[in-house]
Amino acid sequence: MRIAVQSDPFDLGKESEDFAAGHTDMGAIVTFAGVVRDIEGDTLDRMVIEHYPGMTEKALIKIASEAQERWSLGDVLVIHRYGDMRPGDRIMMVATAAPHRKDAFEAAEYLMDYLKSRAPFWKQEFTADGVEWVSAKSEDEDALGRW
Amino acid sequence: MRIAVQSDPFDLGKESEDFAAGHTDMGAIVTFAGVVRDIEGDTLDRMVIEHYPGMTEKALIKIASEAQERWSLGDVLVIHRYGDMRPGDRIMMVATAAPHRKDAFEAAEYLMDYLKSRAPFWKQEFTADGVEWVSAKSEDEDALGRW
Amino acid sequence: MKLDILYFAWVRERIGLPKEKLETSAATVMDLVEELRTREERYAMAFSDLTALRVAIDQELTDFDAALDGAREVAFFPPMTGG
Amino acid sequence: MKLDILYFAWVRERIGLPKEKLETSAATVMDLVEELRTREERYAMAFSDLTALRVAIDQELTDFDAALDGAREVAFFPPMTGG
Repeated sequence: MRIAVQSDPFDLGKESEDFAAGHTDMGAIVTFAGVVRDIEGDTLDRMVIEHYPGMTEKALIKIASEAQERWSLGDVLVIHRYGDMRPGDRIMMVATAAPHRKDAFEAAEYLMDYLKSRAPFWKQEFTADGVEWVSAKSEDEDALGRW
Repeated sequence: MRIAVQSDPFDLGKESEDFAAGHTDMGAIVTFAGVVRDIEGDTLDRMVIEHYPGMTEKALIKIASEAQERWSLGDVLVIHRYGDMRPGDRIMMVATAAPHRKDAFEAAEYLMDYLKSRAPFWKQEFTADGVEWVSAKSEDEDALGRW
Repeated sequence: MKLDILYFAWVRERIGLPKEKLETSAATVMDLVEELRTREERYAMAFSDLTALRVAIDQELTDFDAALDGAREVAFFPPMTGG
Repeated sequence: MKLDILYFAWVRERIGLPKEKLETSAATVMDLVEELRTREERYAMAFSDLTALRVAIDQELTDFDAALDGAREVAFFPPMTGG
């Protein structure tokens, strides 16, 4: 398991390649990357992600450990950034390696569902109209009901 | 949509990076890679994948088009190899880009479920014990019932 | 009607060739299978259990009771194992 | 009992500081919230709707009725928006 909480950008291609290369005994590799959407005509100028140093790492390790208990996994990777981000930047990624695709997919979805509403990150959007904290979505809370 | 059927290896890191970089208006990027498992002590020497030239491309385009009709997707990538493969080699990958994670995940799972049993590929394993065609698994056929 | 008949994977191995041309008046895939079965033992063997086989007409998956009207290419193969 | 109290996101902004030390005899998180509410208007504002708040004791998510026994750090923040 590797958990990284960092302000620096990460290299999605290299992280995906290295993760897969490190687990050639696993038949299935799934990755998810979350991006600050760069939408033409959108007023979003930048996004700032605040986090809770200390708790963030613990929460991510707990979520990843629970995924490893629930599914047959070779490994889990979570990278999540904080700080200043621009449209088009990658915010975070997860990767899972498993003998079979069902485990790799479900574990990645589980990680994402829990990351969304159980890891202490808060997004703030700076738009042409002002500054706003992103509200938690009820569908993200509801998504946990699946597990 | 990009569909590639090829005997050459593909670069998972570069394909993942390029796919994500080409869709910065999408918040969610999911990739799946299928690997010839390299298991210590395993007798697998190599794998040969046979396919049906002409039909393969059509089947993959059909599967990808159906995914694009069912989910809100920005794009779909499918790369599938045929020919000779060794343990640890990547057989195939899919990638999906969507505004939201649920669509990206479900579409990638759908692509994989259909690729498994509706695209004309046949795997043959060469082991220390001989040569054998891989049997279709009933759970792969059952997986289609989800959609 | 002149058809290209294609075989893949172990069907190809049992029959011993990947492709052949056939002049036939078979109305359906099933009629074509019956005709092939009577040719030689290796065909009878390959087509002994149709539940273990899949068929495509002109590169589209179909059923054994499908009509061959206008078909140019018929392919027989085991269940697919892609991904 | 001496506690570190941490605030994040708009809770931090409303209260106007990220962290403070507090000497308290509050038995539960709820007691602590009541105590904070009485301090100043900005605290009363920040804690006006507890359904919009989450709490962690020693960096573990918990509930407002959790006991503070042995706690060193209590954090208040809005629902999380990671991923």
